[in-house]
Amino acid sequence: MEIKNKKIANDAFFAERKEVLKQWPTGEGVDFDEVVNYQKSIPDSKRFGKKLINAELKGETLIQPRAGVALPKEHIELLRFLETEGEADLLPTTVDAYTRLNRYDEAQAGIDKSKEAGRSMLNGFPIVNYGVEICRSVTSALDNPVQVRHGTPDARLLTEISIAGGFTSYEGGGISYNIPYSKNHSLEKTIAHWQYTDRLVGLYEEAGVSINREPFGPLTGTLVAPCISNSVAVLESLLAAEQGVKDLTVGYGQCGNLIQDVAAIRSLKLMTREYLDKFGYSDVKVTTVFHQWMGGFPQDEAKSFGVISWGAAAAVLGKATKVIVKTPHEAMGIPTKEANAAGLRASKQLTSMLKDQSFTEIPAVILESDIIMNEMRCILDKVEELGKGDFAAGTVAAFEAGVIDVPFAPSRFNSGKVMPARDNTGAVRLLSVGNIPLSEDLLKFHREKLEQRAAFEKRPVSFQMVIDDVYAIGKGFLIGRPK
Amino acid sequence: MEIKNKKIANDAFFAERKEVLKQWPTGEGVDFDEVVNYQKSIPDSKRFGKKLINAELKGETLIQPRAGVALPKEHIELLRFLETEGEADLLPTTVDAYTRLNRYDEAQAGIDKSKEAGRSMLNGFPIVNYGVEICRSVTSALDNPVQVRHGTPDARLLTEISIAGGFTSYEGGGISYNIPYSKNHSLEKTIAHWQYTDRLVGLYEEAGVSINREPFGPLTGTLVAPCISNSVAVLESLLAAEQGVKDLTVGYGQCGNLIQDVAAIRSLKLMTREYLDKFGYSDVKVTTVFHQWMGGFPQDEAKSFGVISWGAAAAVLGKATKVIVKTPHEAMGIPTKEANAAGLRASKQLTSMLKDQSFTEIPAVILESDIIMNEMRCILDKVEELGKGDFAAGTVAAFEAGVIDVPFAPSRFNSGKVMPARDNTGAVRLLSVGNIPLSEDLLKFHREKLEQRAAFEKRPVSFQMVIDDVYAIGKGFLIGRPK
Amino acid sequence: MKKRVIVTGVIGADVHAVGNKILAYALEEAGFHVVNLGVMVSQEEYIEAALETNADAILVSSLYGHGEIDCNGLRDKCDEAGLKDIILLAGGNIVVGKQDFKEVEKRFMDMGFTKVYPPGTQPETTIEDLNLMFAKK
Amino acid sequence: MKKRVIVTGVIGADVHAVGNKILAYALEEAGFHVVNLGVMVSQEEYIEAALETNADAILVSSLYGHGEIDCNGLRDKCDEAGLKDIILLAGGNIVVGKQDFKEVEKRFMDMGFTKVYPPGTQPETTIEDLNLMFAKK
Ligand code: B12
Ligand code: B12
Repeated sequence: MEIKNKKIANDAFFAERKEVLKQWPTGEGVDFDEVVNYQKSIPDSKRFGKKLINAELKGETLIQPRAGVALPKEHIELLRFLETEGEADLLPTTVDAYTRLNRYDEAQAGIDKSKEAGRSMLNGFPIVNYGVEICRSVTSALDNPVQVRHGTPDARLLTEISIAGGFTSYEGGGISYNIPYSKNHSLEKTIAHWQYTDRLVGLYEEAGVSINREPFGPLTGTLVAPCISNSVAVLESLLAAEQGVKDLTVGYGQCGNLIQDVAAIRSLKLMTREYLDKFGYSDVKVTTVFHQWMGGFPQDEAKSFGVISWGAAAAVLGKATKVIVKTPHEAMGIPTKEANAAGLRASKQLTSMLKDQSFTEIPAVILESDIIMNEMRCILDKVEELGKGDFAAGTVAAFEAGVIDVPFAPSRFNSGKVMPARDNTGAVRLLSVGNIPLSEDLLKFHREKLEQRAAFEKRPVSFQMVIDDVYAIGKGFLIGRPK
Repeated sequence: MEIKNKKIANDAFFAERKEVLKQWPTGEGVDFDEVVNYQKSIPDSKRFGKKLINAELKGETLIQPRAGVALPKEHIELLRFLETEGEADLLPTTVDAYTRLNRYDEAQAGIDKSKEAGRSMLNGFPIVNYGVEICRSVTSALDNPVQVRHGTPDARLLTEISIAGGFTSYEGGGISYNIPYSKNHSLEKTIAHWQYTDRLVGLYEEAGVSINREPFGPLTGTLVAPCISNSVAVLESLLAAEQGVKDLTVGYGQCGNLIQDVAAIRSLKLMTREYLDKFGYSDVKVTTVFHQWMGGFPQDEAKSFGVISWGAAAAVLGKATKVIVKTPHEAMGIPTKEANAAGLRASKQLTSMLKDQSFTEIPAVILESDIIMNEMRCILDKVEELGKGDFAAGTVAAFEAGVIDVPFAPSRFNSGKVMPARDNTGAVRLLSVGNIPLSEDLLKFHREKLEQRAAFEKRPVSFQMVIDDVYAIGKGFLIGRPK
Repeated sequence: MKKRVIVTGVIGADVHAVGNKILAYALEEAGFHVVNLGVMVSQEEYIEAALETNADAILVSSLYGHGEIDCNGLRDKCDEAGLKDIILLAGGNIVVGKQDFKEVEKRFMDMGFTKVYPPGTQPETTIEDLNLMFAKK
Repeated sequence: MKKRVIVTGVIGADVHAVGNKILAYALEEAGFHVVNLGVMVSQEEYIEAALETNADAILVSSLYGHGEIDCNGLRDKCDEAGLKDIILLAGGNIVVGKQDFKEVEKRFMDMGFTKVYPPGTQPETTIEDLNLMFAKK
């Protein structure tokens, strides 16, 4: 299959759509024109994109949890709890792992077992199995906008039912919901699937209904250097924009060094804007999302509050439009609603307390952000070159060549040569660059930064640093120093 | 009484000492030479000053709680819990409110009632009533250095028994334990009392036993502009150094704007060093303490974790030598040991996670710190002038004239004309300067900063801002914006 | 209409001055005549001030944890002094530690307080309640 | 001495790859021969690999919460395949949510696992335990 970054033609799209809607009986419940009317009836206060853009204009940072359980009543209760007791500004509906893999039969079994047991036996809300009406009963029961969050390589039917079900924002992308979430899906396939999702959003956009789209920024969540995840975000933005998406939220997962984190959000925003403008998508709105630390958490709840709070602080100081909030149960398992609300309230305290402070224009941040932008240009130029000007073909080729390479990713289409490690201030640098085409200057920069740490720690730069860094936050540190 | 910043002569000191040790029967238990031997037997690992200086050299920030209950056994258990479960680096012994007012009879009644009830009926540990041996049983039962924390205007006997009891650090000062803690004590009196404390520490120092001394930085803990509390810290340092104190930890209570907070610690350290050197005390060691937000806390525990974590973060980024930790019960009442340990662990996560990041030399911090130092010079020059070169007499005159004026202080010797309010980034500025002798430039700076906020909030600069700011953190904000 | 007179202060050996100052200011703004005794106020001082100014209410603050001891007997002393039905309110952090407020309330009501307020009570609440109480009188 | 052979992998539809990679590396460093199947491993794949490599132990990771469902029956399949007494360990976040580990342990021991590990288990613990188990054999 030859993938191209070209808007899907209507004929092809509607032919595919017919098949997609047949994948599970609930697909029948989707009627485009009816959905347009329904979506238009949703008040602005409950539209994701509207709330984001308002926050962006006011320089505020909104908070959003992750949450999803098997049964609609419990799911509504959970989300109500998070907006009342957790003071969440934006709501999620996290989808279960079976739905993510299109195993709707197993999801059905999970629903049935959950009904029997009277409690959730799934790790999320199975949107496809429930279909349009039940989703609408969820989205309409809440005061705040609701987004679908998942991790689904082939999310076409899920997108159809989600938008029809009254969700006004949708997470994911052909790269970001493949490489960290899958072992065997080829990138050609998942990019094509997500072109479908984006085209569908584009069609709604053309019909006057704007759905917010969010590429998944953190990827594997573990020591992903900003240039890697930011490059993926720009690529997914270009792919989405080509299909007609007009409202994008690009994301980044906290690394822990404040200067680098603020610089990452700053460069992410600037570069996404720049590339969208350069390739003719200047009417696309761009907002940002900052994910609180996505790697291994401390076991202890009080320590987790420390990590959560620091994430909220970095998000605000970096002027992210929203922050995705972790919970004090993170290291243990899916949180109770109380733990979830507690993480939210700790975060809310900081997003409101610090909203009038900004670190985006301090010299150290500008310097770091220039470095990230240079790195991104090295990568994105190469992607463009490999794709002969086409960013979809370029992406596939880039992963094949290791030009883009996500640390710790499970996908066999990821080259896996890159090894990140923290420098002496905790910023994430590249210990092995693999085939990421950084300039000589940048390579030297990374090497020097790691040598500084090695000198301080009196040990050579080595893979042991990577190991130590993976454990560090869980053990209470940022940098994994030798004992 | 004419107070002078002159080392107390031995004759006068020992005559006074005789009286002091008679104030309560336990005073008899203090034998200077025996104490010197006892203190010398305390290993370095349990000496407060040693641990501080090591941390300072390594650029690390230590954590310390507040804690004290009525009965020795419970008190030891509490402190053991805080060092094991709370991972405290430094320990406190907070003294009860009766002892602070030298009401030893009432403290005794409190001890008796507590024994009966089997739980603490006092809000601290009554050191004087217990005397030397029981104190030693406390300090020797712990792995970490222990400090006495109180708020006692006349702490002479308390100091005697504390040092004899094996404590290696002692908080307070003639200004900082008067103005925020008392209504009717004159400054002449309390400065004289604290000259006694400092002279005693000086005598131990001369005998080869170094006791760490810590002026109480935060004063009323509520919107105290850095120039005010920093000036008091420098004055108390000069007074202490003159009496022979050689190990000082100067403090500051978090205001909430990161740039200002880091600048406050930076300028506090630089100016204390500068003044000590200038007046001939260059052999005095200086370390710093940062107090997590000392004003009204949110009722909610999760939100309190947010405030606590932000305080820990600011302390580390400002490279304070230690941070005094609040608890998630702060707004409710004296914390359980579990809540206390939780506040410590959240703080520990951040003091260790962020220890390799520093904000002390970023341009915005240097700028703000230069402003604070200029303000301090205006105040300290005037104090010197009023005292005709004597900083003790100058201090008394300065408070009388309102040259030093602590917002919200209960003392009738405080002029109470100064009104602080936050600017548009949350930094604490002066809305009414009262008689604080700031230069024209600085006055203009404060005015402009507040006008910026007024313009943003579309309301005039007014006392309502002060009120709104006092409530703000409790309500989840830093700046008290109009609804 | 004559302004209602309110005596305020922080009882016992308690020096927490911030809430006292803010509360007094808010009450003034709300149209009351406030006689603020500041911090470290004894039971006798409240009563003297209330008698002198013919006060309509006494607002006792206690923050530092010894409130229960400090407030004990105040109603009796008021009665003895002839301040028969004077409105007597307590607020702040009136007990040691985090306790169930229902029980705390009961103990203070038993001591003769008209109404008792939990930590974090906003001036608006206090003002509203006072206006209601005065309306009833 | 011949290196002990250990099969590792993340079971079911679980894609959490980080711990798997790190654990495999640590076991190699500790002197074991590691056959790492990566993520999304089926029960059959573990058994095949163990048979092929004549393995001494199978280390099953599960992070995403469905571990209990995914692990059920593995011991029986091992038995059927002739891996009679093979050491079978489970670790990660093997159940949904924060649960009492004692009970979780019991459920997994009942399923036939040799030993079960709570969240946050360090490689050192795993390595120590494996050495002990091998010493006993
Ligand atoms: C990073 C991460 C992700 C990344 C994973 C990227 C990748 N492909 O690897 C992303 C973001 C993609 C992700 C996705 C999901 N995640 Co996730 N994730 C985490 C997180 C934060 C860290 C995991 C990690 O890397 N830890 C570091 C490594 C070194 O430790 P480890 O994996 O625990 O392994 C060590 C030990 O446990 C032990 N060990 C492991 N296995 C074994 C086996 C044996 C026999 C022994 C002895 C020891 C042992 O040794 C290892 C090395 O030291 C955890 C929470 C946490 N722990 O803080 C959640 C967590 C595991 N994820 C969770 C969930 C629910 C999901 C999702 C289903 C939903 C979602 N949130 O989107 C999807 C899963 C999709 C799928 N099909 O699997 C839950 C699981 C809930 C539960 N069990 O109750 C957790 C606990 C978070 C939470 N509290 O909700 N996740
Ligand atoms: C600032 C502060 C201090 C400052 C006070 C400076 C000063 N002179 O004012 C300093 C640092 C000096 C200090 C000292 C001490 N403090 Co202090 N302090 C606080 C803190 C953080 C904020 C208090 C405050 O200003 N709040 C803001 C104002 C606006 O609110 P407020 O005072 O609560 O008052 C409002 C309402 O409560 C209400 N209200 C008040 N009174 C009344 C009365 C009525 C009738 C009504 C209707 C309403 C009402 O209206 C007010 C205005 O809105 C509180 C904890 C907290 N709340 O977060 C602890 C706290 C009050 N302190 C405490 C303690 C123990 C002490 C010390 C004994 C020991 C110590 N930690 O050093 C000493 C006390 C010495 C003494 N003799 O009094 C404890 C009390 C414990 C308890 N009750 O169980 C607290 C709760 C902290 C804690 N959790 O341990 N403290």
